[in-house]
Amino acid sequence: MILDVTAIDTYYGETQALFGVSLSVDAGEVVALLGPNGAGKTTTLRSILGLTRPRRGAIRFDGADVSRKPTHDIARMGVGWVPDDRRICPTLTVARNLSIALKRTRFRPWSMKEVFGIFSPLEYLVEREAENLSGGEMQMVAIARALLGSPGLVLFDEPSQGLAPKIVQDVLAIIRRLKDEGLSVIIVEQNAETALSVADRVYVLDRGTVAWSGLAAALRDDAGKRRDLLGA
Amino acid sequence: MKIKITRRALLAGTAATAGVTAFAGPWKHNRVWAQRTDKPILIGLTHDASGQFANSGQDEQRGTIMAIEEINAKGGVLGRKLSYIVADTETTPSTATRIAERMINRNEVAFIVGAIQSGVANAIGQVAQKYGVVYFNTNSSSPTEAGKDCQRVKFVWDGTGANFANAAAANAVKTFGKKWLLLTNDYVWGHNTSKATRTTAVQYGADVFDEILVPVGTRDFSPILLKIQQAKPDVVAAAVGGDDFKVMRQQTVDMKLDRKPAWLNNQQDWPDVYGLGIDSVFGVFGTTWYHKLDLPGVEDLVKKYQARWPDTRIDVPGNVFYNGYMAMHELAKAIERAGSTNNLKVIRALEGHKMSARDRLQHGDAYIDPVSHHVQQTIYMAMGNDKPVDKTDYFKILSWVGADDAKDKNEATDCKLQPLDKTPSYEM
Amino acid sequence: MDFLLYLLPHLLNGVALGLLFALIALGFMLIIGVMEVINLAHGSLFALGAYFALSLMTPDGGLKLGIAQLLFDLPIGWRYVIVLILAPIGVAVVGMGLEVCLRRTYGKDPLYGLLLTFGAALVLEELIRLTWGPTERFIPMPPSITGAVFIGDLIYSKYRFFASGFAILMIGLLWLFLEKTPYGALIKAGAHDSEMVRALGVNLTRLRLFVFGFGTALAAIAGIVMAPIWGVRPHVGVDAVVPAFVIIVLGGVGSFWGAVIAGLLVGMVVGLTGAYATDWSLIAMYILLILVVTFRARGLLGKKSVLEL
Amino acid sequence: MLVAFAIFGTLPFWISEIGLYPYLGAEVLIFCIYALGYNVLLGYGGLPSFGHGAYFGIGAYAFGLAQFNLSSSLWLCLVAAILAAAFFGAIVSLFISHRRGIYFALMTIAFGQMFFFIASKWTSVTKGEDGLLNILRLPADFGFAAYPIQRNIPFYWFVFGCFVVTIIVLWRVVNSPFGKVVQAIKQNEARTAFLGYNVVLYKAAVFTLSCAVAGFAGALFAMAQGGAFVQVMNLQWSGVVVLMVLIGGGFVSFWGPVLGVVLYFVARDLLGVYTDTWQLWFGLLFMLVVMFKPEGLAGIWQGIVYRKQKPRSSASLHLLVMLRGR
Amino acid sequence: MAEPLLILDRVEKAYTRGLINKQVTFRVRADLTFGQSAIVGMMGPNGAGKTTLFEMMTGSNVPTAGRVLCSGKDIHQVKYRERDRLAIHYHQSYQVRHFRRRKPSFMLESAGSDYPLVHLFDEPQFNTQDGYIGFMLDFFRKLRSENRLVFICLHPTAKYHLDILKEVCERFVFVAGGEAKEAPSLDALKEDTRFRSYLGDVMAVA
Amino acid sequence: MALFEAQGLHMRFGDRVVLEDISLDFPEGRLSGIMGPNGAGKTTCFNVLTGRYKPTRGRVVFDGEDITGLPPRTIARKGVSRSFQLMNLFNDFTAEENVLVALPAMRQRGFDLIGDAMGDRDLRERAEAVLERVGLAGKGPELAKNLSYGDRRALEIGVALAAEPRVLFLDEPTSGLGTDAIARLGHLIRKLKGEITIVAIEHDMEFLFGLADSIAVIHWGQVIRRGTPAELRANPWVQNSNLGRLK
Repeated sequence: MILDVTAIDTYYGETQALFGVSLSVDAGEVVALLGPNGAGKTTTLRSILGLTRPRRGAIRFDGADVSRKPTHDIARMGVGWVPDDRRICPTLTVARNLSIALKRTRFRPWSMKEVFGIFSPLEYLVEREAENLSGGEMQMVAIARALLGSPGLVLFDEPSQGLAPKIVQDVLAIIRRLKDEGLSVIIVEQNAETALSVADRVYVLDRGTVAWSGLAAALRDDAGKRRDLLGA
Repeated sequence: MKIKITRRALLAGTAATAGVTAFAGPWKHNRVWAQRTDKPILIGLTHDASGQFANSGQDEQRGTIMAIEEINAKGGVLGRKLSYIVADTETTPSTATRIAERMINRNEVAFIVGAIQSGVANAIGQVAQKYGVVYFNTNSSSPTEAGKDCQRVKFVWDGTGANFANAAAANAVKTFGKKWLLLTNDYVWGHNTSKATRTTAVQYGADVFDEILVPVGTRDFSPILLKIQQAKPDVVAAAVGGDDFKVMRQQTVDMKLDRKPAWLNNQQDWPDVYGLGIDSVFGVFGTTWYHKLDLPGVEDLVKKYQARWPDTRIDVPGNVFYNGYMAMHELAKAIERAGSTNNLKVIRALEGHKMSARDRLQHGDAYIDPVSHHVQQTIYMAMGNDKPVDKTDYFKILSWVGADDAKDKNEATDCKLQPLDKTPSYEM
Repeated sequence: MDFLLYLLPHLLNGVALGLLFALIALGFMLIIGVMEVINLAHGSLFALGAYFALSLMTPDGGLKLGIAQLLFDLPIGWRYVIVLILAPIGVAVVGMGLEVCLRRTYGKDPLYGLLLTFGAALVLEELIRLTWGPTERFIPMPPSITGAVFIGDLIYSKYRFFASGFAILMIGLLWLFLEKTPYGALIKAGAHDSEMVRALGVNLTRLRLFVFGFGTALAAIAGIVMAPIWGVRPHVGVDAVVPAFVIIVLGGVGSFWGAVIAGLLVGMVVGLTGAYATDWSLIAMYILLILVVTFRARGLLGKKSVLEL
Repeated sequence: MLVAFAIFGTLPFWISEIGLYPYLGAEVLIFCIYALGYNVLLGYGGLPSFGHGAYFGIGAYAFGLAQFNLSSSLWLCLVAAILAAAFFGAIVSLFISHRRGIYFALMTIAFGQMFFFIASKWTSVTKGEDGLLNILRLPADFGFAAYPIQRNIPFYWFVFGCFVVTIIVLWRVVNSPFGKVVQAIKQNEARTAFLGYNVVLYKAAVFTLSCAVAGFAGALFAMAQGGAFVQVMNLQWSGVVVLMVLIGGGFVSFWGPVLGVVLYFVARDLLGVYTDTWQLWFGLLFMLVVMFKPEGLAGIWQGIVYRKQKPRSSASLHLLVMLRGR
Repeated sequence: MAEPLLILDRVEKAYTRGLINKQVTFRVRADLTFGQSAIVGMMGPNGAGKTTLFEMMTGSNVPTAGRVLCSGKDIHQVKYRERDRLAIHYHQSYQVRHFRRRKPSFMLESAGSDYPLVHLFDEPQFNTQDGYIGFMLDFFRKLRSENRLVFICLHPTAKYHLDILKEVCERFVFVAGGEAKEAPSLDALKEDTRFRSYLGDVMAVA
Repeated sequence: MALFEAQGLHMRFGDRVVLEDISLDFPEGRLSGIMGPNGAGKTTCFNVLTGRYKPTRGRVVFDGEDITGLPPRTIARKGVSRSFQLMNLFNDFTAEENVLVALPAMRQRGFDLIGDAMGDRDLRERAEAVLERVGLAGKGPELAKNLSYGDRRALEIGVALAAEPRVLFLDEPTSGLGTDAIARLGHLIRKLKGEITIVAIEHDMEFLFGLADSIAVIHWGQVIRRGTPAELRANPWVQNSNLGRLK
């Protein structure tokens, strides 16, 4: 297992957001986190990154206990993050936004060129200030930025949000490619269909707890169960 | 023999013993000593060691200490040695009050010497008056010191702003012109000094067309200097003190305004100017003493100073040192004249006392005015030296004015000394 | 017309002062931006810069090391250039030390940062007093930048032209640094969103340390350049930190050009009160502060920030 | 509490024995009054004022001026000093009461500096640098008898009386409904407003109150010193009271400021013997306190006491909390 | 008032780079008229200019050429603060862009409307798991029934997105290749090869 | 007529429209719910209703009286009380003091500088009664910050209740609570329902649909749907979602 999350309780201030969430991701595995608005999906990702440190429970990444490590160390160990609100620095150009993300880890490195190969529009946008990008373009920058950090595990928070269907397919293709190269992915989605088309396993969260977990195929194949857990 | 009981040594003992048993306090011993004639006479030195006037405070302290050491070397006073304690007044009157209270009540000093800033001098003077302790204000030159804030126990040794104004103004109207501008530091000394200057200057026909008030602590004088440059006065009579004056001078020289108009700077304290280079002295100003006065004994004093204080940044004694030094010597002499350390006797020995020019190392005789307790003395007019004989020769002495000509006439009306019989008496 | 001619040097004066104020304020702002700390010790570090420069410029400054003698033997112009580099570095080290102390206050009420830096300001001032003495000092300047120039009938200080030019240069360099270098990108990104920057693997602790050092180095540079204008004394710091705050509030936190414009504005106000209401000139800054905070707490160009409590 | 009264109540009998002097005791008590009043603002109200020296100074000047121009009754002059400080405090509070945290702090600095500059400038009234001199320690006239308090020991007793009165008044105030509301505002201003309290008015009131106490202390200080000097109004002196209150532990204890003041003065007088740098050490101590123990000396003491009492039931804990007032 | 609700009168926006040798780096054109209330689905690849079009409709982004008339009023001549009384743009907060304002507000005319006539929903989130989709669709219909013009900009990345579009939208606009073109129905759009390539694999599901 | 009413509320922060034409009414004695996704403007709406923000346009009417733009304290004194989403207790006070400060009788004595705040037996009894009402009997002497999370939530409501309101606004009362605690809270609110008028913002639909008499859905700063829980559930999309599966 590249990532092991064991029974974490996470709080915002004194408000508890996660109640004993456990999940695991294997190398070369894509795991989807699904659930309604406010179920704790984003909080789970923030806990893994150490941005909102769980008060109880343990998180192991790549063989090491990271639950007490500072965020930048976790990132440097190879956890990449594509936040749901993109969080591109608006006053910097695309190129500068990407350049601050460039780093090496023990995992496969990505070059600017490679990334531009995937998101061809970016190449023409490099000199543009990020605040002048469209939503979809920003999302591309956010994903590119995560890749440039040479991650071994990428946390995608709503990657399809705001992207054209074709680009969503591209993103899914990247996820598959990461998987083929032995890297791992956690994908958080409101759009269950998109997530299920690429995930190996699924955790459904509800009100801060894991309501269901199992193989993605099981959900794909069982419409009734899908409806039960995820709505139409 | 040099007895040097500093505050440090004295209190170190105090603190150490206090922890062990019920310590009787140093003053209890003093009482015992009081009956014995070999008990040292304790002088409290209240010189500023920090704050705006620390530099000058330390300089006058050197003067006082050197005098004490000289007196002790000659066998002391009335056969008793002098010893002293020092405390930092922080150039803050409220601290000075506390220190005066402590020196008098706890250390039981016989006399207190030292002050630069008028607030500190007043604060100490008040406490001293309360207990009747003779206090020498060595270097505070606010005209109020010997005017409305005079005290029976307090003696003022420096020339005041009014003295310097009297000495300079008449001459300046004749030499430089009638269009005058006053530059006044916005506090008591500045106000009073400017007032005196204005009175004298107008008396001699000057037209004072403007007065600029400069807040204490002003850093940037350029707006003022630009204004002066635009107004083109003949004379700028500046009553700006301490650090403010230093900044102003620096900036005036930098803007090349130091030659024209003519600057009449009330007083120039040696520690404020020394080390800045001869070029930085500008304008005409007053002083009570200069180390290159062509008088017997002056050179001697310079040598003694250099031997005693080889490490200080100020290589030669100046007026501030001089005031401290002279005052201490006069205190010793007064005790001798009184034949006792009894304060009232010492005061009487001081009041009206005449000091010869020779003793004072000045050109004219001086006396302690019995009305205001102010030492009326020779005032020198000086300016920057264009032909210095060595690197300490900053001033060119232009002329001097005798004690009676420089005297501030207002002192007699402003000063109301407390009656002697209302002043507590003591003897140490 | 005459009036305008009289006004001109005062305006020039205001501009020179304003540019230097802006320089002080920009360092102050960098620190607020990245650390959300109001650094009340900024002024003391400003003073420290001047004192370091004093020690390096002249043996009077109290530096007794043999190596320093090498420096004192250099021609004064070169010495000045070296001092402009070395002294800010020295102050930056002190600033970084302060940042290490400040770490314990991050995430708490910003008041703690304020109190701590207030204490630090007192301590630094006291240290300066002990090391260099309480009195006014002067830093010798290369003769080429001292003296006066004549503009027609009017005299103006050459040094002020130098100071303005230098301030413009520094502001320009700072802008280039922030806009064109990777460190600048990190600082801007860190100020905008520290969380994301951490998630990219940037050691925020180190970034903060660097920014604090950098901000205080700017204060030190301003202190050195300001020294011949304001003089050097231990408590000169208060006079630097108040305009910095006024400027930040006026210009808005995080607005580079806002700070520059506000700096010029404040410089102008101070220059003109200095000329036309001299006895009130020192209070002017405080009145300005009261007015600004009373009527425009959000600043002219500012965004919401830690300042709005 | 009893300890404090015991120590201060017997001070003149032993202070000389430990190498100090009664005058110092009086200054300590005066600053205790000042600091206790200040702590109602900072510790209870959570409002940091860095310009409180101004009101201390105003009190001192007002006492002197009242003595010279109004009346020779000690009580009237004291009342005048308190009213003057409260009046200016109230005016300032109009400007700053709707501010919090950093803006509040900076506004107090600005106003404090303004008062300081005005006091140094307005020499016809304040006598500027020379100081307002010859302020008398007027006899304390109780109607049936008048006691002279010119000498230091009687004066100490008088100040001690003032100290006791101040303690009683402030103790009542912090435990009164008003005190509770002020503490509530410190903890949660928005919530207090939503409970129907006029937060701005309460903040203004507590600011004014603490200014009045500062003015009272200032008046006593003027008596002690025999004069009013402008320096007590400057930023550094205003900062010193913040230092004393915080080091003493004003945030957690009513008595904290007293500890801070005693530490400050005694350290100043005793350590000042060994080192000129004692202000530096005090500043460093302050920084350490802010960093590691914002609760100050009182906090450390409470920490020790509470650790011992852990097994006790919550009810008796509550009793203890009530006894300590917090 | 019989004025059409919204007219994009040969509106064009072009961004250029270079001072002397100007190169167009981005261009979007539209010439469309919406006479009465409707729910319009809007689609198009990323960066094609949908958001720019929305910005021009709400008046924040000034077109290089052409006019936007909202109920007969040129929206760029309306006071800044009142423009959202004509057209309102609902977006994710990170999409806000700021544009320079050339004229002071008092020189402009007032909107003359109280509630926005044109509602532009930029990528609203539709999560099947909570029930908000239903409320949102109801809301669109309510707006339409109150004579408003509703735009929904949506990337159909899943089948249910297409279901939503089919269910509520009457008209469709596809922005691609620098141009906004209208189609009467989804099926008609599907004739367009560019639309098919935009949809990618979702086509298969649809 | 409804006890509390909002008519055409508009709110802008700078150029941003935060609330758009919000009209709501809360009938006396009922529990009205407000729901909506994150960032939809629910809390802003609450803040306008309770006086923290002044609306750019529109009116807030309480018991026939226009209270628009009045400061929170004035509105609170008229009998409008609220709890907060992020816990807003007086942490260094005991539970009892928390409630005590909220009592209107205490408010009237607010400028009493000499009385003993804790000395009034009548007030303390009243405070104890409030604590008992929210299930915190006996926990009065406990410092608020030492209470368990659930107890703190209850105390939060207790403080709001102590003000003896006619309308009680609850901002996400269940946030951060586990299932058991939510059940207990539901029990408490059900007890209060009918006694006073309650308006609750809630994220937890199950909780809200089980309690509310009517619900308004807020999104994009507007009321996009209103109705009884049953009406809201009628929509097929809703039926297919989690909501549809609730009992």
